[in-house]
Amino acid sequence: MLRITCPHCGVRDEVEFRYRGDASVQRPTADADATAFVAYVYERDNPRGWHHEWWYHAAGCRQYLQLWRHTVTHTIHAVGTATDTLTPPHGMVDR
Amino acid sequence: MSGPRRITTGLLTDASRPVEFSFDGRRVRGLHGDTVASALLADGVRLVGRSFKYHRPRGIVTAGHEEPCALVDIQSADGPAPNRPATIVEIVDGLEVVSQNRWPSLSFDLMAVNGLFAPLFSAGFYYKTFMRPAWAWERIFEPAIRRAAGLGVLDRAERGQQTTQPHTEEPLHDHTDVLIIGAGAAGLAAARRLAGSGVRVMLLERDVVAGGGTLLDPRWAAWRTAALEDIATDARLRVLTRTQVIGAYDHGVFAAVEALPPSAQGGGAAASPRERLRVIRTRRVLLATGANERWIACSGNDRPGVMLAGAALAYLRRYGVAVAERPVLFANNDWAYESAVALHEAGVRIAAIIDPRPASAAAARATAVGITVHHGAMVTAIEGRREVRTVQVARSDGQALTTIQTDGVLLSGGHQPESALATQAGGSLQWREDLAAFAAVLPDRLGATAGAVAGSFGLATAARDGEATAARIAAALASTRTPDTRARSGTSPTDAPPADPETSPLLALWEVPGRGKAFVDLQHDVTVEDIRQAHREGYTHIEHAKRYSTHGMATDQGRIGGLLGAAVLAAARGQTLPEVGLPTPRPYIHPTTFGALAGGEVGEHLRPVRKFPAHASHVALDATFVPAGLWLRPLVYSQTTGWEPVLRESRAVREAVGVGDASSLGKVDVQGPDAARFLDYIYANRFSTLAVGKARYGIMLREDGCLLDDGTTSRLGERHFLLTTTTANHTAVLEHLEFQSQVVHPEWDVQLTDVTDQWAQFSIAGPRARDLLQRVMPGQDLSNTAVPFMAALPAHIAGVRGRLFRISFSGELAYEVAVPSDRADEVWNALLEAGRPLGVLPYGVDALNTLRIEKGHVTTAELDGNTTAHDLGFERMLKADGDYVGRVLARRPGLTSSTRRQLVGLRPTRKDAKLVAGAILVDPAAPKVNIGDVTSCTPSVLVEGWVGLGLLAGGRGRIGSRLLAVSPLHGESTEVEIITPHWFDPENARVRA
Amino acid sequence: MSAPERLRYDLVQVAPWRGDEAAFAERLRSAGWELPAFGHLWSAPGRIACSVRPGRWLLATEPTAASPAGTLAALCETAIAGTGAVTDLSAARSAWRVSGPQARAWLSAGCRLDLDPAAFPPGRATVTLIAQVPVFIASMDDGWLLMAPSSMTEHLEGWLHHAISR
Amino acid sequence: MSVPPRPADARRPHAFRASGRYSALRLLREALGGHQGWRRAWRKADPRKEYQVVIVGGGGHGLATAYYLANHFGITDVAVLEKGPIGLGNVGRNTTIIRSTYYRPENIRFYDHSLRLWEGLEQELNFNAMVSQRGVVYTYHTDGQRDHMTRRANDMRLAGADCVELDRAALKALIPGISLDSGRFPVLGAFMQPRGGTVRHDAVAWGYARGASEAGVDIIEHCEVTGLRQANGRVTGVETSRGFIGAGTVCLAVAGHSSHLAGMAGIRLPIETHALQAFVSESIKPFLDVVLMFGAGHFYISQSDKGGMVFGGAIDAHNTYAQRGTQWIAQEVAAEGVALLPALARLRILRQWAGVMDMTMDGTPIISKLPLDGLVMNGGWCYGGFKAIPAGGHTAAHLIAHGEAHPLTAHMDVGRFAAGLTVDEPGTGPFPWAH
Ligand SMILES: Cc1cc2nc3c(=O)[nH]c(=O)nc-3n(C[C@H](O)[C@H](O)[C@H](O)COP(=O)(O)OP(=O)(O)OC[C@H]3O[C@@H](n4cnc5c(N)ncnc54)[C@H](O)[C@@H]3O)c2cc1C
Ligand SMILES: NC(=O)c1ccc[n+]([C@@H]2O[C@H](COP(=O)([O-])OP(=O)(O)OC[C@H]3O[C@@H](n4cnc5c(N)ncnc54)[C@H](O)[C@@H]3O)[C@@H](O)[C@H]2O)c1
Ligand SMILES: Cc1cc2nc3c(=O)[nH]c(=O)nc-3n(C[C@H](O)[C@H](O)[C@H](O)COP(=O)(O)O)c2cc1C
Ligand SMILES: [Zn+2]
Repeated sequence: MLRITCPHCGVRDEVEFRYRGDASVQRPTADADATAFVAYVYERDNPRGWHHEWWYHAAGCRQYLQLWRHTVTHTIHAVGTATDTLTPPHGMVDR
Repeated sequence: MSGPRRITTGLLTDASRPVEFSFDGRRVRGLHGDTVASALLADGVRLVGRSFKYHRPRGIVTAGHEEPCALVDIQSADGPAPNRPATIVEIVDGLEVVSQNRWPSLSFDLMAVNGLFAPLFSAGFYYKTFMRPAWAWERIFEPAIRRAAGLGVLDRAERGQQTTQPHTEEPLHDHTDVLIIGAGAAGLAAARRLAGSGVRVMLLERDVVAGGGTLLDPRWAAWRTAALEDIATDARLRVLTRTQVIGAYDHGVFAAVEALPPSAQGGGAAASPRERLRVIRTRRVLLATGANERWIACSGNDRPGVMLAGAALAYLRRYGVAVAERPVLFANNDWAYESAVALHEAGVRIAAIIDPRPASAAAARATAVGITVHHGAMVTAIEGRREVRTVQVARSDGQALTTIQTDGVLLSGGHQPESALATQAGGSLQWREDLAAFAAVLPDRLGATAGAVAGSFGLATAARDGEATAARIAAALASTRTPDTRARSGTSPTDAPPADPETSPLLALWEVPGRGKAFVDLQHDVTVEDIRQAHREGYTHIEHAKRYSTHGMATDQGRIGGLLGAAVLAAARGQTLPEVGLPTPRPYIHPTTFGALAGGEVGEHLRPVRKFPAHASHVALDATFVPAGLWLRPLVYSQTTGWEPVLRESRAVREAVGVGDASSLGKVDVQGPDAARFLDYIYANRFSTLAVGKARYGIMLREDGCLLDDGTTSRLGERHFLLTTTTANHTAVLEHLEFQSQVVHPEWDVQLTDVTDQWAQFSIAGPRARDLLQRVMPGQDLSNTAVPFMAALPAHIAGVRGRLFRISFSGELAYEVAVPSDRADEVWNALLEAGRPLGVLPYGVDALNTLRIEKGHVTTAELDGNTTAHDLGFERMLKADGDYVGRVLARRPGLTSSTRRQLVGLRPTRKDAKLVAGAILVDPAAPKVNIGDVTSCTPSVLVEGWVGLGLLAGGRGRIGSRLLAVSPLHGESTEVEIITPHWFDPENARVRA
Repeated sequence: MSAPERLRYDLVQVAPWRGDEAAFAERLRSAGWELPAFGHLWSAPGRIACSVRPGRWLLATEPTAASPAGTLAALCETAIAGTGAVTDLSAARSAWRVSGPQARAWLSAGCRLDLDPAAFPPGRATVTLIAQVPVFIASMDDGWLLMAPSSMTEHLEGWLHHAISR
Repeated sequence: MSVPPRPADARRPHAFRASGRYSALRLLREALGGHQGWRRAWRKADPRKEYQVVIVGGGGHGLATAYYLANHFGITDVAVLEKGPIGLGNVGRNTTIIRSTYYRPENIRFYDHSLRLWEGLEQELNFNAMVSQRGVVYTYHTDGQRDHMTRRANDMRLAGADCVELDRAALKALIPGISLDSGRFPVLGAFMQPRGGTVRHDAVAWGYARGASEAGVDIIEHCEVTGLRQANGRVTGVETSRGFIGAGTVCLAVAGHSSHLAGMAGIRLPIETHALQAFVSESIKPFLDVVLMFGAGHFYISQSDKGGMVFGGAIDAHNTYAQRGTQWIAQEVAAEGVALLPALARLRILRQWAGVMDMTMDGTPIISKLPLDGLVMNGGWCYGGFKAIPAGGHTAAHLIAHGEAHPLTAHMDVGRFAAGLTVDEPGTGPFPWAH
C-alpha cells in the first residue's frame, strides 16, 4: 500500500486516492488534429522507472495531485498540487 | 503432572490447571498453557499426521510456527478450521482436534498404498502421464488426484447463520516511529534501548509471551524481567504478544495478525479463534525475527520421533516435557548441544550425540557431563515405521560405526535466519560462510536487522546487536526530529546479560548419503532425489526446481528445509549456495485466514449501504429493493414477483399519476463566474444559452468520443447550475468534472460540489400530475406559462422549501421535486396522500423502465461505454463550434460510420411473443451473425404485447424491416419489426400538456 | 466509553470567487465568522468553521431559537453578498460526537489516520476514510466530531456502535 | 454443440523427442532405473549470430508462437530470448483460468479458438498441462446484470461456444458452500461455461518450450533484449545482454514489458503496465469443483489439483512494474471471498504475489505489425492472456509466417486506436486502471 503525502492533508493511505494516469501528456489545444488527440488519449511512455502521474484525493480534500513516482520501487520523489511545477527526479524531463 | 512424559515444571504450563481435549476422539489431558503438540508429546503420542503425497506417518518436528508435519483440523461450531500446526494451538477444555489426510484412521491409512508406488511418483510425474484418453482427465484422473491431495478439510456446505457472523475483529490501524518485530534477546534489548527516548515504538511478538530464545535459557530470566519492566515504564512503547507480522509492504506498511488469547474469546472451545488484523505504518523497522533451525537430509529423516534439536529444548523448558526417553542428537553445530545437555540435566538419558566434526567446545562440555559423543560421524539411516527405533551411524568416510536403539532423533543442521520479512521489505541476503546461512540486511532508510536474523547468533551477541541497532535507529530518527533528552544512555551494568558459552564453528552438512528416502521438504514429500531429477530434466534454476518438485511450496514455505533443498541443487549444478540462492519469499510469513483479512467486512457488511432519504417510507409501502452500486432502490412496491405489480404501477402513470423516488441520481452543484463556459466544455451540447429557470438534457463524451453520461442540467442562477448524472456514473462523472476543472482548465473559476445527499428527488408523472402537485403546492401557478416544459424553479412543496423541475423520463406530463433529504419522508407521504383521490401509485425502477422503453429513452443498458452520439441519433446535439471534451475523437470514421450499431425500437410481429433482454438480432438469411442486440424490453402498457429497444448495425436504415431476435440460451426465436425508438407521442404532446 | 451522540447542525459550504477572497473573508468576519487555515477548526459558542478542501469553508451552527434550523444558508448568502458561492449541505451530512477515554482507541479500528494528539491535536479537521466512507473528522477538546454523507447514516452509526461494543 | 475442426494448418508434431516420449510406461521404466534416464525437457541453447525469427520473451505467448511457427508453419530458424528463466513471468503467476466468456463476438471467436486448441493440446505436446474443463461460473446479482450476461451467453452460443444459465437451486447444488442470501448482494442466479476451466500454468510454459525446442527452436534463457537495431526502416536484429543477434523478423511477446521494448524502436503503445495480484491458500481436500466468479465484486476463485484455493481480485490502479502484492487489496479480496463462500473465513492464505500486465486502452490484445518493418507484437493481454496462449501463439505465428493477420485477429490491429475501431470489452474507455 502506497502512502502518499497530500500537500494539503498530509500523509495518507493509497485507498483514499484514485489514480488518474499519466500526467506527462497534455490535452492538445482545441485546434489540434485527431493525431494529436490520439496520442493524448491512447499513447503512453509507460516507463519502467520514474513516472509523472495524476492522483485524486477522493476521500480527502478532493484535489488532483501530481506525483513523480518510481514504477519499480514505488518511491515517491515529489507530490504537488495540480498547478504546481514539480522538479522531476534527476535526469528526467517531462514531455 | 499430566502425561507420562512430563518430567518437570514448564515455564508456560500451570500444573494446577488440567485441561482436557480430544484428539481423533480420544480424550487427552494436558495443562493450561500447553499446545496440542506439547500435550500430545507429554502423553507419549508420536504419530499425528500423514504426509501429502505418500501418506507416510509423521510426527511433531518443531515447537513453533514453522511446523511442516503436525497439522491438524480444529473443530468448531462453525465448522473445521483446517491445517493448524499442533505446535501453536493452545489447548482449552473441550477442544476437538482431528488428524488429517488419512482414511479410515491415522494409524491405518489406506492411502498409504501410495507409498508402494512411491518410485513412480517422482518429481513432476503428473506432467508425463494421465494424458489419454483426453476425456479421462476430468472424469477419472483429476478427481482421484484431487481426493488424494490436500490436507485438512473445510466444510463444503455453508453452516447456517453462524458462518455469516464476523469471525474476527475489525482491523486496527497503527502508526509508530519504530516497529520492532520479534521480542527475543535482540528485540527486547532494542525496545529497552528505545524506552523513554520519546519515539513511538511497537514491539510485536508472535509467541504467547515475550522472550524468544531467552525463554529457553534459565540464566536469562532476570535480564528478561528487567528488560520488560523498563519497557513497561514508557507509555509510548507498546508490546503486543501473540501478534505475528505476516507481511512487509511498500512505504513502511506492515500487516500483523493478533490472536486474542482463548480467555478473551468467551465462547470456549466451540468458538472460532478470534484474531484481528493490524495494519501498521512505521518510519523505521527493526527486524529481530531470530533464526530457524535446519533439517538434515538423511534416510528416514521423516519418521515420527525425529525432531529439531531446538524443539526438544523448547518442549522441556516451556512445557516440562521430555520428547523421548533415550534420544540421539545428530548435529553439526554447538548450539544444538544445549538441548542434549538440558535433557540430560533433567534426567533424560541421551543415547548418543553424533557430530560430523572432529571436536568442539560444546562436545567437550557434553562429554564432561557424561554424554557419549561420536565425533566425525553421521547418521546414515533412521529406522522404524510409525516411530523411530534405531539409527545407523557411520564415520564421515562412510564406514559403518554402530547401530543405536533410540526413541527419538534430535536433528540440527545449523540455523537459517528468519529472513523473509527482510527480503519483502526491500532488504537483501548476505551469505555467511561461517554460519553456512544467509543473513538478512536492510537499507538504513527502511531500518535494520538485529540478532540472529542478522547473523548475530547467541543470546548475548543478539542482545548487544539489538541495543546497538536501536541506538543507530534512534540517532537516525533524531536527525529528522528534535531529540528527546530523556533518552537512556545504555543498559545499567547490574542487569548485563549472561555471557554466551564458547562455541566452535559449525561444519556445513546438508545431506548424508544413504539408501532410503531422505526428505528436504517433509510436508510435500520432496526428497533429495526429486531435486536431482528436476535438475536432470533441466529445471535447474531454483525457481524452476521449486515449481517442478514443489519443494518449499507447502504451508511451512521451506522454513526448515528450504536452504537444504537449495544446497542439494547447488551440488547438482556444481555451484555454491549464493550462486543458487533461495526462492522469492512472499507474504504471508505464516498462513493467514481470510477471516482475519476480511475483518468485519463480511456478509451484509461487505460494503456500506446507501439508503434513500425516504427509505423507511418505501419499506412501509412493501417495496422490493434492488442494489444499484451501493444504493438500494425501490424496484417495485410489492413482494410478488412477475410483471403484474410492475405494470400496475406503469399503468397508473400512463392513466392517472405515479410518484417515484429518483434520489440516487447524482447531483452536482456547479457555481462560478465560469460555470456556463465550463459546462459548454463538459457537454457536447450547449449550456451557456440556457436561461435561468430552465433545464436542458445534455450528453457528455469521454475524450475518446464515446458517451460518458447523460442527464438534465438546470440553470438556477446566472453563475449557478445544478447538474445531474445517472446513478451508475455519478462517481465517475464527478471525478471527470473535477479533472477537467482542476487539471485541464484550472484558469476557470468554477466550484463543484456533490449535493447528492442534500436532496431527495421525487418524480410526479402522469396525466394528473399537475392536479396532484397543485394539492401540495396550493399557491403555485402550475400552468404551462408559469411552469413550462423544462422549467426549473425554486418552490415550496408540501410546505418544504425546495425546487421544482418540469422534466419527464416517462413521456407523460411530469415534474420532479427536490427537497432537503431530511424532509424526504414528510414530502413523499404528502405526495401520496394528496394523490390518493387521483388514483396515485408509487412506482419503482421496474415500472420506470417500462415507461422509458416505451418512450425510447436510454439508460445504462444502452449507454454501455461504447455507444456514441451518432449511435443514439443525437448527432444534432453535437455543437458545431467551440471546444468540448471528446469533440475531436468523436469524429473518427470508426465512431461515426452509419454501419455502427444504432438505437432502434423493437416490436414482435406476433402480439403474444415475448422479447428477451440479451437476445441477439439476426437476419433470418444469416442466422448465426450478430447484427444487433435487444438491450432492454418490457411488456407494454400502451400497446398490446412486448416492446423493446435495441442497438442494431445500420439500425436507422432498417426501420420497417423484420429480423429475428434469437436467444439460443432459452431456445427462443422471435420475429421482430424494427421501428423507431420514438414511436410513442413523438411530438411530446403529453409531456407538454 | 460513551455512545456516539448524534448532533444537529445547519451546515453550509462557502467559497469565494477568485479575486474576491479578501472581501469575502471580511464580510464573513463582520457576520461573526473566522475562516481558519486549511485543516483547522475555528469555533465559537454554537458555531464552527473549518476548511477541509482548499479554498472552501464549512460553516456550521447549532440551531437556536434565534437562528432556527434551515436558516444558515440564507444568512450566508446575505453575508457574503455575491463574493462567493454558497451551498447548503445541512441535509447532506449526519454528525456525531464521540468522546471518552477509549474513543481514540476504537476509532483506530476503522480510521486510517494517525489520531495521536501529537499528529492530530484538538483544533484539526480533515476528511478521511472510516468504514469505507469518506468521513469528516475533527479533533475537539471534548472528543471527536464526525460527519458522514447522510445516505450512509445507518451504516456509519451501526459501525460506531459496533466499534464501541468490541 | 458442434465443435469446428482443428485449424487447417495443424499437423502432427515431430515424432522424435530428445527428451523422449512421456507416458505411463516410460515412467515405470524410469522408475526402475531410479529416474536416472530423464533428459532435459528443453535444450539450453546459446545464441547463434542470426535467426529468421527472433521472439522476445519466454512466457506463454513467446514460447507458443515459437512452437506453432516451428511445428505448424515450418519455420524452425527461430530463437526465443528470455531475460531470466522461461515461464516465470505472467504465465507462471496467473490464476490459470481458461474460458471464452467475452462480450464482443470477435473476441468470443478468438478465445473459443483458444479453448479448442487447449482441448487437444496435451496430446499434441505430449505434456500433461492438466487442462481441466471443470466449468466457469459467474454469479449475477441484479436483473440488469442478468440481461447483460444473457447477451454474452447468446453471442457465445451463436459463435459455437457453450454457456448455460443456472438457477439458484442448481447453483447451490453445484457449490454447496456458496452464500446466496446472507451477503450484502444476494445472488439471483449464475451463468456457466462448462468448457471453461483451469490449466496448470507452469506446465504450459514447459510443454511449449519442450515442443518448440524439439522442433529446432533455440530457447535462450538469461538473455535480455536491450535494444532493437534497424536499418532502412526495417528491423535487423536485437541487442542483448549476450550480444547482438540478427533477425529477419522480431516478435515482441513480453507482456507487461511491451511498452519498454517497443520504446526501443521509438514506438509508443496504447498500453499501461499494471499489477494484478494472486493468492493461494493452504491445501485442503476438495472444496470447490468449478471456477467461481463473484458478480458483485472482483473476486474469483478455483481450487488447484494440489488442493490450494487460487484466487484474486481487482488490479492495482497505478502503473507498476513491481511483481508484489499490496496489503489493502488483500483485505478487499478476502472480504469478497468470505461474502461469497463464508467457510473461507477459516481457511488460511499461504502466499500473495503479483504479475505485471500490459493493459491496453480498450482491454483487447494487440496481435499486429508495428510501425517498423519486420517488427510484430503479440501482447496487450491485460489480465486475460493465459487462456489465449494457444490461440495467441498460433495466430501470431500465422502473422509472422504469412505477413498478414489471421482472420480471427483482424480486430487486434494496433491501428484500431487511430481509426476509432477500438474493441472496448469493459466499456470503461481509455482508462486501464478502471478496467
Ligand atoms: C495474477 C494474475 C492472474 C491472471 N489470471 C489469468 C487467468 O486466470 N486467465 C487468463 O487467461 N489470464 C490471466 N492472467 C493474464 C495472463 O497471465 C497474461 O496475460 C499472460 O500470461 C501474458 O502473456 P505471457 O505468458 O506471454 O507473459 P509472460 O509470461 O509475462 O512473458 C513475458 C516474458 O518476457 C520476458 N521479457 C520481458 N522483457 C524482456 C527483455 N527485455 N528481454 C527478454 N525477455 C524479456 C519476461 O521475463 C517474461 O518471461 C493473469 C495475470 C496475472 C498477473
Ligand atoms: N538455538 C540455537 O542454538 C541458536 C542458534 C542460533 C541462533 N539462536 C537464537 O538466536 C537468538 C538470538 O536472539 P534473537 O533475538 O535474534 O532471536 P530470538 O529467537 O530470541 O527471537 C526472535 C523472536 O522473533 C519472533 N518472531 C519471528 N518472526 C516473527 C514475526 N513474523 N512476527 C512476530 N514475531 C516474530 C519469534 O517468535 C522470536 O520470539 C537466540 O534466541 C538464540 O536462541 C539460537
Ligand atoms: C495456480 C498457482 C498455484 C500455486 N500454488 C502454490 C502452492 O501450493 N504453494 C506455494 O508456495 N506457492 C504456490 N503458488 C505461488 C508460487 O509459489 C509463486 O508465488 C508464484 O508463482 C509467483 O512467483 P514468485 O512468488 O516467485 O514471484 C502458486 C501459484 C499459482 C499461479
Ligand atoms: Zn488531500
